[in-house]
Amino acid sequence: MVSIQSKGEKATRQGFSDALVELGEENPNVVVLGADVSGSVKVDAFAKAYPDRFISVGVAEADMMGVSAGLALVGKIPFASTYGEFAAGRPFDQIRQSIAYSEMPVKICASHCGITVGPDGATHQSLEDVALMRVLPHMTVISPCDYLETKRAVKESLSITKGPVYIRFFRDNTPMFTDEATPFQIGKANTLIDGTDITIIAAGLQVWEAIQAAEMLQAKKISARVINMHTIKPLDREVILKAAKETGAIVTAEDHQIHCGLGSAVSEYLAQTLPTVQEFVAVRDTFGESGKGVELMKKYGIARDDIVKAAKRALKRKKGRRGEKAS
Amino acid sequence: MVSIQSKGEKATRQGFSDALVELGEENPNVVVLGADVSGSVKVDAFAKAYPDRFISVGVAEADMMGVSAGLALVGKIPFASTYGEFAAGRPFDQIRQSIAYSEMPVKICASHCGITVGPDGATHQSLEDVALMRVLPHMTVISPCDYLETKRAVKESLSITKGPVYIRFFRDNTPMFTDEATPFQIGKANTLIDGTDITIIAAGLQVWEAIQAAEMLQAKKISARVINMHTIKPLDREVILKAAKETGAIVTAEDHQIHCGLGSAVSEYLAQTLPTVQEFVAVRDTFGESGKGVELMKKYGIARDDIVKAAKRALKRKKGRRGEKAS
Amino acid sequence: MRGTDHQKLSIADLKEMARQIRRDIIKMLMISKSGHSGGPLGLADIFASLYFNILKYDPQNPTWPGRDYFFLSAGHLAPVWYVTLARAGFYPLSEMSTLRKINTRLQGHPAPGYTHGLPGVEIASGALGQGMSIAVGATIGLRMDQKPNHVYVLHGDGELDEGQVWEGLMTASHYNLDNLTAIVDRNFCQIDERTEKVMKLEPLADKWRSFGWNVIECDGNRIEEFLGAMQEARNFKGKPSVLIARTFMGKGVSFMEDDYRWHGVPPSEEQGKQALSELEPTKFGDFVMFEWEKEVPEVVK
Amino acid sequence: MRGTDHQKLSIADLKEMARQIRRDIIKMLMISKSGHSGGPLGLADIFASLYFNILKYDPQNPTWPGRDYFFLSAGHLAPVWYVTLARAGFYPLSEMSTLRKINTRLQGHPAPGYTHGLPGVEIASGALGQGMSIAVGATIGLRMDQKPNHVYVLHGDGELDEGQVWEGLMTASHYNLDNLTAIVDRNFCQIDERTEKVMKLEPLADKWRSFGWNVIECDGNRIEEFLGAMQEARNFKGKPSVLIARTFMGKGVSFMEDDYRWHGVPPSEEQGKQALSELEPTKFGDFVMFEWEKEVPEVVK
Ligand SMILES: Cc1ncc(C[n+]2csc(CCOP(=O)(O)OP(=O)(O)O)c2C)c(N)n1
Ligand SMILES: Cc1ncc(C[n+]2csc(CCOP(=O)(O)OP(=O)(O)O)c2C)c(N)n1
Ligand SMILES: [Mg+2]
Ligand SMILES: [Mg+2]
Repeated sequence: MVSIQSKGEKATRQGFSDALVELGEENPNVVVLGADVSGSVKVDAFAKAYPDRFISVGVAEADMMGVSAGLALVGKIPFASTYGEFAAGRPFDQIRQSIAYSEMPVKICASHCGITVGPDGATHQSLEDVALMRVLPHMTVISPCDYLETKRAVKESLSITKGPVYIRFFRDNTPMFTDEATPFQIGKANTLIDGTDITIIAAGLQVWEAIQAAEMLQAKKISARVINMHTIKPLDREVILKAAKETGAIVTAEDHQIHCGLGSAVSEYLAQTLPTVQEFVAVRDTFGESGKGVELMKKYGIARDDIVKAAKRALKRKKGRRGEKAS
Repeated sequence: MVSIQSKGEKATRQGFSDALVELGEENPNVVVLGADVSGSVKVDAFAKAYPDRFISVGVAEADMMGVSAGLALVGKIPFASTYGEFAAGRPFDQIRQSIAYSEMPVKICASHCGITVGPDGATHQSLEDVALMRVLPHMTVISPCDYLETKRAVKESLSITKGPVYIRFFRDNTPMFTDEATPFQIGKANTLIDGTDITIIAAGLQVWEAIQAAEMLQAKKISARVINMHTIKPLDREVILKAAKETGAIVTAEDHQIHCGLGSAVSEYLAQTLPTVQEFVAVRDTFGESGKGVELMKKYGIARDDIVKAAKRALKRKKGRRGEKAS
Repeated sequence: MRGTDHQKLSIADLKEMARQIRRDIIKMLMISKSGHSGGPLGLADIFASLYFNILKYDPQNPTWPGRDYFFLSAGHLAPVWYVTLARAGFYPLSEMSTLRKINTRLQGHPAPGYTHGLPGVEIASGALGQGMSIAVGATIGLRMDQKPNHVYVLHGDGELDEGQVWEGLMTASHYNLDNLTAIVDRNFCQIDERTEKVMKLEPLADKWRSFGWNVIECDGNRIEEFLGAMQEARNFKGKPSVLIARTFMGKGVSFMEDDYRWHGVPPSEEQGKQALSELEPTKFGDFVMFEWEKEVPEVVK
Repeated sequence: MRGTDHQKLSIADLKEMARQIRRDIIKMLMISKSGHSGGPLGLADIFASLYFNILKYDPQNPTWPGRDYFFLSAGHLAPVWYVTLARAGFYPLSEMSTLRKINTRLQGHPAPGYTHGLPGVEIASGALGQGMSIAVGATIGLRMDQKPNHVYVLHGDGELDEGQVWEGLMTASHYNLDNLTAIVDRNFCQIDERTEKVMKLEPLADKWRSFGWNVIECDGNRIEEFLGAMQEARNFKGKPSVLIARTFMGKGVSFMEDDYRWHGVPPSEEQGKQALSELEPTKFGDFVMFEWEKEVPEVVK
């Protein structure tokens, strides 16, 4: 197993910020909308560089989505930014009608997602946003794994010229382990580690946890494949089916509710193709609370140890299924 | 197979309406909120009978949810009513924080759900609401199958004194096939038809379609079990596991997007217990359009014929899996 | 080509056109047997004015970059818009009979262009309260490119209960969007009851003024007055303008007038006949003749 | 027992208490190293007035049916509320040092009672804009039962950008809820910049008036004036009242005053020391003494 190294730490939201500044330079139609959290979500750099293309709408996320739709309609490429909870849940119906149904190429940029946002507590811990965005037709949902991948996802999102994109990222500094050589293509998952006993499919910050878990499993002679499912919609079905066939057991890992997220997407698909033993590492249908990101990952069961435990459960269940073949 | 008969037709929303009037009589703390669609969702009967306990909030669904939370806080039992799209999606963040996280016993009553609402078209066809409500902790989600079951669900919802309930119903007149003798308990699914080859798990209007499909399958010597999964959250896991074990193949049927709905809930659960062949009858990740309910059910693939076809696909896949045992 | 120029009608013809639009609405709804009568009938004068005097557009090239942008925020008012678009040449008159039927471009609420969309419809509406924000976004975007296009958005009065409208109003004022004109269909009716009973809106003009708008009150059923108010709005600089246009729900049909119960129902066959008998035929001609209209009365034979 | 009666402080003591609240906020945030300084400091005078003069409550019985209801709509202002609740006896002073730590009842934003909830907190807040609707619902419910309890809701000014607030305002006026008093923390600051730059709110009093409210403008950092305005609000009948209370973000700490950049950050150790040196100790005593406070300066030894 090739070991994957972190080359320092940076926040995924910084990747968003840096991408925006580059895009601003490259494309005069790129505009950015802020709902009074510009420093936190780091669109302040764009606002400073291109003040005429930054639009403050105040604390009014519903309005922001409508304004974005109007901008897209007249040829602008709007990036609407705020915290995850207020990017997906607060303006859901506006996203649905004015953006998704109307196929407006709006980029919905959601920072501070997941329970790992920490001390702000439950009201600010967006654990339902993947569900909300995934259920919408015409929506692309991307959850990049580190600084660079976020940057690339944001830049790559320009290639989607019809219909919206939802990009989910996080507040804290986290390990940087992808580089320019790492493939990145929307809708195409990356297999980071090859493995034969079990597959861990992860998104966002959970990818790094999955890598660590795979190393811990390796120490116990368990060969775990690790897939970075950065695009949650459309799902890379091929890579999932292959993993299910070749390893026969799946663990999914995400900083999201256990229902309707990445794990759910994988189980929906496999039920329709190749029903496979799967364990879910996710927040177990409960609201979060204040605390440090790492403390909460442990308390709410989405840390690397939980992935390891889930893998063991899955392996045990896999052994229990005798002689199954693909249907 | 016992054949299940329809005893005439009535709208599920009428069941809601009739239950409210009875509840108003029985419990002086029951209050009803309307967001300017009172006639359509049939809370006008309650408003007429108990004008002092009917609160019009105008076309302001976010406000309605907050007002409901405040009423619940001072001891009232609020039923907040509007169309599904505006009951779940429009005020999502308000439901999340002021109601679900705050565990307020608000009854969220969503009429005109699903694609079968018909001529109003996509903006009014709530196909994402089960996803939105199911992903919220502390939420109970009920989708009754006919007039009487809706009435009973609404009345029974009073038994939930902590946390909200979401009740989903429909506009059109539909067959009445349950009676007072039919068991109804929140969280406890009803097996309407026993069967050994395959299980159809349905909710809402799809239950009647499932019954018809089972009869069509019966004619082809296929024994289909039919389960009315009126409570989508919490899910009756026992009955699902039993069906998976005994029939080895599942079809789920719902008037909802294919993602994150009832089918998704079933696949999530089975992936974690007994991975089982499953086919989804649901709207296939697209927005709806205007048309008659029955026309749309056909065009969007959620009619009885589609259930029959799905059952055949599932059976074929089941045969393809050799010698599998429960894990 | 600028549609407006070749379509501009005289005041007399605008009135005739408004009546034709009302006839079309009635016939359309008699065929669809589903849809909204009251609001659309009340808006016939405004839509005739908009499409045959005010707006710049090219029906042959609906996305002509020089066009004015018109957003119907209250999507349930679609019938009056659809009828007007047909009369303005955006699509064939005969297609009006497909309202709300499966596969139609005349969706129950306006659909975006890419699927069932109708030429002239810019974006979806139907879930109330979203149009102002969209109009604000379009106006800001056009201004960024120094484009002179004017943006119009039409709201129902009941629709103003939605908080998002007030968010949009604030933003429009914050950016001094004087290229934006809003119209409020002030018919004092919404679904459940009269507006002041469902949710008090008065003093409505004060509300808009306090949100930074230039407010013009006018009679939305008097074409000359409406056109004048529109002119005033377009001339006003430094602030967005709103026309609070007093209209009557169901205007033109005696038994519907000013009655909120006509918000969302189509006329029955009998009611439709009665309505048509009250709305004299015009020189523009109906888009469809019903069987019973062709019958020559017994006595004449 | 009615908490208010035994807790009512003299004006001089209210001022002393406000200063203590400010000291507590600083210390609390120095410990948590996360949370909001600016808004909470600006509100110390208002919270001292509310909990030691105005509100009826019983700290031993937080759900006492006779209590006034207080809703903090802008949940990020929690530190000033938490500190005041401790000072009013709702929970132990020492617990203030648990702000934002795992398993605490002092959640980053107010949590409902059933899990991490603090006595005195009625419902969750944090996602802005939701408190007015809740207050309206509670007021309507209380009125249905002919209960005299008064309902208070506090909003940030930036928070007023949210459309839901205006929906709630309309509803409050529609039902003439004169048992409801709103307070707007008018500090002209929000996260990104000063309010009028982020999203223009002026003429703010006109906005509320046009939405049917009785508007009272006052200085929220002058306790006598605030108490008088509150009295006026409670005496006013037929309409809900709002106090637009001018405050200064960071009030009491020279380097924070009126600076929006202090919206959401805690003071560093150095800044905290400086702040405490500007806020003289009070007779109520601090809830914690830091090590460095116990050190006797060299020279004195
Ligand atoms: C968000 C939302 N809530 C509710 C509805 C249902 N609805 C359609 S029209 C309408 C009344 C609107 O009143 P108004 O704008 O005055 O229109 P009018 O009745 O005058 O035609 C309502 C509540 C909707 N379409 N969207
Ligand atoms: C719905 C929502 N959107 C955004 C935020 C992030 N947020 C927290 S406080 C704040 C600024 C509020 O300004 P104001 O109410 O004036 O509070 P002050 O800065 O004066 O403390 C924002 C945007 C939030 N908490 N909720
Ligand atoms: Mg109206
Ligand atoms: Mg402020």
